[in-house]
Amino acid sequence: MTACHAENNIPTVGPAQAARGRAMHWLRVERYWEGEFPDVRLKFRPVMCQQCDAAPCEPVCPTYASHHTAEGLNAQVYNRCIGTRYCANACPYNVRFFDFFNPAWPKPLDMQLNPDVSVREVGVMEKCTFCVQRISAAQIDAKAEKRELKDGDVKTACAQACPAKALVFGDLNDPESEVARLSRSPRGSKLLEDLGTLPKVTYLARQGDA
Amino acid sequence: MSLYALYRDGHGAQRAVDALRAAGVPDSEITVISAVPMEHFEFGEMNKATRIWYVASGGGLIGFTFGTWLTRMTELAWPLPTGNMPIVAWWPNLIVIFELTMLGAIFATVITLMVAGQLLRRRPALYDPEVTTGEKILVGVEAPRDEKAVERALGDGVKRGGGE
Amino acid sequence: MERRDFIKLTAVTGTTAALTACGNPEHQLIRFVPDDDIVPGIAEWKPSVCPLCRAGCGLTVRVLDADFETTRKGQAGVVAVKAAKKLEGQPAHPVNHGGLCVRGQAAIQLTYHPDRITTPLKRTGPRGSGEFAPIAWDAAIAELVSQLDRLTDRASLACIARPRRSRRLELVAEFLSRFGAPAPIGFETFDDEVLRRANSTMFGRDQLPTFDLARAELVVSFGADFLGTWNSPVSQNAGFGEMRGRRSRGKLVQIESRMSLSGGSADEWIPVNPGTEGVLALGLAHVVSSKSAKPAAALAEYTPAAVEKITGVRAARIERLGGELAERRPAVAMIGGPALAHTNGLFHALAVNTLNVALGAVQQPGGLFFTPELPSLRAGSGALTRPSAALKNLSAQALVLVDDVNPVFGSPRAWHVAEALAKIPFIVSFGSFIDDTSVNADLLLPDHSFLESWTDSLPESGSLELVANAAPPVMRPLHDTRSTPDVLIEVGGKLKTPVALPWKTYDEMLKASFDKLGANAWDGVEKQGGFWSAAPESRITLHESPRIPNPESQIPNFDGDASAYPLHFLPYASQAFNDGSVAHLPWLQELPDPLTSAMWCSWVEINPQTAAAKKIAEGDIVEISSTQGSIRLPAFVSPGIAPNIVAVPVGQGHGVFTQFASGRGANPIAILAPMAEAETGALAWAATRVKIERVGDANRSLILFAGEMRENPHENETR
Amino acid sequence: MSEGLPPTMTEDLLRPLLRTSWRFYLLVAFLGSIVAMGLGTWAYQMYRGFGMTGINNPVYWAFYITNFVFWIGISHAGTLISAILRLVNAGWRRPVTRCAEVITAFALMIGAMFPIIHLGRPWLFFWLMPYPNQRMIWPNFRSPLVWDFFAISTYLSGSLLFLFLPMIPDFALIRDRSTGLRRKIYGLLALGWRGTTKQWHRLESAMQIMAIAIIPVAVSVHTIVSFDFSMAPVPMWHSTMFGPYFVAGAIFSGIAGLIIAMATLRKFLHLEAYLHPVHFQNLGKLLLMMSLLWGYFVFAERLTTWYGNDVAEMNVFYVTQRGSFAPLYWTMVVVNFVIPVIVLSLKKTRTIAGCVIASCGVCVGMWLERFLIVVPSLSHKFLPYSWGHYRPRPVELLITVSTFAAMALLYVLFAKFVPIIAIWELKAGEHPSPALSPVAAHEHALGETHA
Repeated sequence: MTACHAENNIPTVGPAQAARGRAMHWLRVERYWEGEFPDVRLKFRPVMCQQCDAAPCEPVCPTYASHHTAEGLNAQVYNRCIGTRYCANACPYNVRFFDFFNPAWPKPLDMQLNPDVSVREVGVMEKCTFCVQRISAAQIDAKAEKRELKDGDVKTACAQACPAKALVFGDLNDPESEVARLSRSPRGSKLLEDLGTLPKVTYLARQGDA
Repeated sequence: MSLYALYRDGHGAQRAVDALRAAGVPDSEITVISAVPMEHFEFGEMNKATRIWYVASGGGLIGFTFGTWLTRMTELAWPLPTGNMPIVAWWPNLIVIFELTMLGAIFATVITLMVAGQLLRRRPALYDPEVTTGEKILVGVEAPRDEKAVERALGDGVKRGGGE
Repeated sequence: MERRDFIKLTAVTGTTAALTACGNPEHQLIRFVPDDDIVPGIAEWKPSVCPLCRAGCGLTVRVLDADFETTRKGQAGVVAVKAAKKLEGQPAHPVNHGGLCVRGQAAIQLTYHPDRITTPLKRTGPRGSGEFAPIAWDAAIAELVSQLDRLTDRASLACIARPRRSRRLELVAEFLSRFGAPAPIGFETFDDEVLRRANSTMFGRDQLPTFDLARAELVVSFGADFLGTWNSPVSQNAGFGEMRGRRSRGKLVQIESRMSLSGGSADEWIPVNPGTEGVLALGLAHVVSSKSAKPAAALAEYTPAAVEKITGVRAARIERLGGELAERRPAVAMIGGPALAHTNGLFHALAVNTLNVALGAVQQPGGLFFTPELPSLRAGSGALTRPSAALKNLSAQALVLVDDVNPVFGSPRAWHVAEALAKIPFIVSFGSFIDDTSVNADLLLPDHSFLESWTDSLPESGSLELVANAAPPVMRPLHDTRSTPDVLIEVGGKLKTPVALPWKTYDEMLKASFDKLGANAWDGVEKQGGFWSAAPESRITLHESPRIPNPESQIPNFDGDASAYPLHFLPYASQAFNDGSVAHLPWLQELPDPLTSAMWCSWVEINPQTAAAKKIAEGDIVEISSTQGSIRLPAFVSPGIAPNIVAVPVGQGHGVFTQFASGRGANPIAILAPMAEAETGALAWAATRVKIERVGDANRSLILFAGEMRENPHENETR
Repeated sequence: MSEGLPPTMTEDLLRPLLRTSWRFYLLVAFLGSIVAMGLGTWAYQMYRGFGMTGINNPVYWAFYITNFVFWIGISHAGTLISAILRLVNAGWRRPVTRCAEVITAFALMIGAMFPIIHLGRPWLFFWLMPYPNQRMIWPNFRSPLVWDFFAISTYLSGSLLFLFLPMIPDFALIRDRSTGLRRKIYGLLALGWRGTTKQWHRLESAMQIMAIAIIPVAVSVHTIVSFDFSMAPVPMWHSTMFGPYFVAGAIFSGIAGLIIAMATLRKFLHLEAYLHPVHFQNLGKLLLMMSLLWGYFVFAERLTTWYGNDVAEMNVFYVTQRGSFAPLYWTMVVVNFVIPVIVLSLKKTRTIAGCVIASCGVCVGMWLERFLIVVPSLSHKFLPYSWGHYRPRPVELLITVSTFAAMALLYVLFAKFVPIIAIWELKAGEHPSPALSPVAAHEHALGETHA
């Protein structure tokens, strides 16, 4: 999660705003308690933008700020956004976040900002981009080396940092890629699948649970 | 210049109108002005025929066409896919088209009212404030061909008014 | 305005800078961004080493050009610098294999922290007032030199430092010894000294163990939060990930009385009476050996029935788990955290080692190993002075050097460290921040951040390969700071009776010692931030295992009698702040705790039953009192904790620690009783009893990110 | 009419225009200051950032959208009702229509403000419009917010014209009776109206067409407002009955608003002679009907949810029915259903006072209804981890209050410059000599006989 903040210039909102429910975490690890002491168990579930194919957030945006790219990502065009916040309501996963104030980084913390990612101004919506800046960087390298982008060239900040390697990122259109393979796994399931949003993120159940 | 007389009620006005007709003045030249609509008298029914309904429908048609063009053109001009919907999405477009159709009809109606009702017209027209202040009914003829006849028809209290 | 906006749009798929540069017609920009026009910044990747904990993960740092607004010699200006932008795990590193934990990710904020000390400071106000005035380096060093020269008894110089196995600490130790002062006091709240002792007793290795989780079938962890904060979390996570990803999925059994992050990921979670982990371990060993060819007579007394009486774990369950251990191989047991922090901690450690021996897990695939030691780099942590004793009679010292540690925060109030410091004539701090300890300093000589200076460490565990970390600076120092080792060398040279260290600079020292490792070792340092190679086979010699005491004799002592203080008190290393040394990093403050989802605060975890009895609801303010004092915290009612325990995360409750951490939450360590582990004298931080009282209504001081604790909160509602 | 019109009618109705008391200035100053305060608050909110509101993640819509729906709902009082009454040619409509249509015009203007107030970047609101621009950027016609834009602008322009046309003859009347500047201004407004038979006929037919056109538009407007919610996959929003449900609710609150407005006018402009108890009784009956209809919709909605027992929807159901929103919910039920049904169905209580009391209740209740549609669903979406809470902050309260003041202010000013009752329509209502009046022109004596 911190990796995500570092990569995507996500501001910290501070205790007062956090208490108002305005903390921004493009990636959150949901935890749910199951059962009571002593037979209690925890369920963890990372939730970020699911990059739905039939994304409810997209059509409701009056200015096309939220739309689908040729690569199948949910692009969020910050400067087209006028802040109706409709997309956030339409999103069943609650993974869209609103800039309630202009973000501030007390100097010299701002020196850490990633120049590949624009800083969002007050009044716009933001969300997980699948580290699109990394994708395009990799594509450019690939082009420079006159080769196709291959599986594993791109890693999102979260996938790269995760010590347990619990997150895998790749191109679903390439049937050979690891993600494609895993998403076909019988253990795989989608979040809120029955809403028909066609999410692109697949969750693998614990071995044995499935 | 025009000739007219003021009457206290519809009956007087009706008689004057009949007299004018008798004097050979065609309905189209007779002007009746009242502070309220006079459906209850025969003269109130003069030149009722109107094409305003057709104009309104025409306006609606224009609105419909414009709406269809606007939605389709813009969607094709900036074809961004959203939520797995087609670029030209008819279901939602119909809503916009409907609204524009209605708007067209409404504007057309108002415009015809302005034109056909001879509102906003520049030339000074036959009129007398007593119509409203004194609640009188004005019956008159603009630029009468046979003044004598008209004067006779309107009876006593004939006035000479503005107009051409 | 529009133009700027439209360009900013493209940042969603590329860089602002690049686009302004390659000036496309705007209508292209706004409508569709041609991929070719997206040119991300050109990044350099430089190696470094994560400084935050003992694990010593390798880093690669993304470096880009940036502007730095600064005032040099009184005039403000903007300097173009190479700036570190992001820390990533070093993929080739044998400890973290490219992974990096949240704290490691946030470490970059140490460098850019707005409240860093930017220049040497001299105390102007009274002690602890936090009033300091800038002072030039030369003057500062002269001051320190004169203070050292003035020392009549050279042994009255003390240095408190982190017990890190590093050349840096070695240099400090060398300076002290040549000066004639005692070895540095190695202070760390959660050091696992007890476990090292146990390991040297049974395996001849004064080290924390390394586990081959990737190949383990069954793992039993006694209180060790090995996925969160204990030992070498990143490497353990990597191993655990593999263990779980396998077709034949390995099983994790977590034995602890408050569910930790590891407990949350466990397949089976077994609460146990605090301080009886060792008994349970031996109980399991008993079951295992009883199933073997020749049952160990020594374990005869540890029958499941007997063990149940003490541990509170049902005999049947012990039987079953023992059975599983006997069958599912490879199986391994680990112990850490609270299990070791009892007055009889060493017994527990030895017990678990005994279990490992019984399981045949020692130095077997899927078992317990030790990272190969490098004698040539071995900074004797043995040479360190134990904190418990040393800090208690600190007041005897005449001059104290504090090297980036915070004992005032990290030690029980009962140790009276603060009072001791107050008595000390002269205190020098090398840390980069003004914290509870350094606020008392007379002289602050800020060190570079780890990205600005040479850095090294020697991972004591987490790798099956031989590994030594060292890396050159990643970027030029932002502020008027100096590398502490170099400062010491300089000071040594300037003394009346010079303390001549064998090296002119810190990096020279590093080079010297790495060259001993082999010709290519030094390129490794410059290229990948360290040297590692397949281990020269380092056998573990099984020593005579100690006599097994009888179960009843192994009841730990607790401070505070059970009638007045009915609850056990468990301070635990928090996911975000570990021991609290990184509580000043805003990213970590706003990181939702994995179990409670709390941010920017601390809290006390209470079992629903206990809470109900005391009429405590979530968020209510609760006073926790021990014999040593009391703290007030909002309550978090959690099903993951035993009714006879309350737990508080360590990390918050700093008096002085930058704008982000000062006066936030409460510090559980403060109210700990000065209990010590009998054999090692290590602080027994889980041996305090407390009582709780509801003292106030919820007041928004508990800031949660999560809205609900359960996935279907209304499942039991009647329609 | 039951009682014939007093001879002094024209004078009575023109008095407010021609004579101005100090009370008027005081009132305007008072209301004006509240409105100014509201605008100031909005400016402050824009300057400091949207975070000044209580909006948070996940409750991204709250007070402002509630007000939006509420005012658009109120706007259904006028045009729609008067259009229907014109079409059925109900005689008792004559004194009512104009004060009704005015409500529509102003309520729409106020309502339309809110989507802009609630924007994160209000200065870019024009991006909602399809305006030709050199980059060929257009709004997304798939977005209900764009539908809103078209629906509201159509309805607003329609209503304004619908309000203006029948005012022309009255302007002419004032023109003829006044002098100096006033004469000039009203002269312009009268558009050279004379009152020839031709003009009267054209005006009549134009009003007919307008009435026919405006009804579907009005219905579409609130349906589209409901689409803002029902298009989103949010528990309790994603429902096919939202369209009719909202339209019914809108008319419901609209009538309530109208009754309150009329009662106030009657009191302060001394129009007792023109707004008779019978008018209130008739509107009261309409209100009663809508109240029952509303109750029916709410029951249908709740029952379907309860019976379907969908987890996500039930979470919202519980929190509104039993949870933190329960007090608001049950208040709503009482003031929207229990009270109106009792007060309005008993002839004894269906007095002017009774109608006004019921109406005030309904206005409060319908505001709550919208709030309870918006907030509980958003704060309890599918993933419980992401649930949230909402508390309004001062800016929201101040802006909300100021819009009510704005409504009052606009209304006062309008009544100051335009006869609030259509004089000529009233006159045309009384028949000079029934003997002569052709059967066809016989008005439905709604009210007269029943009263």
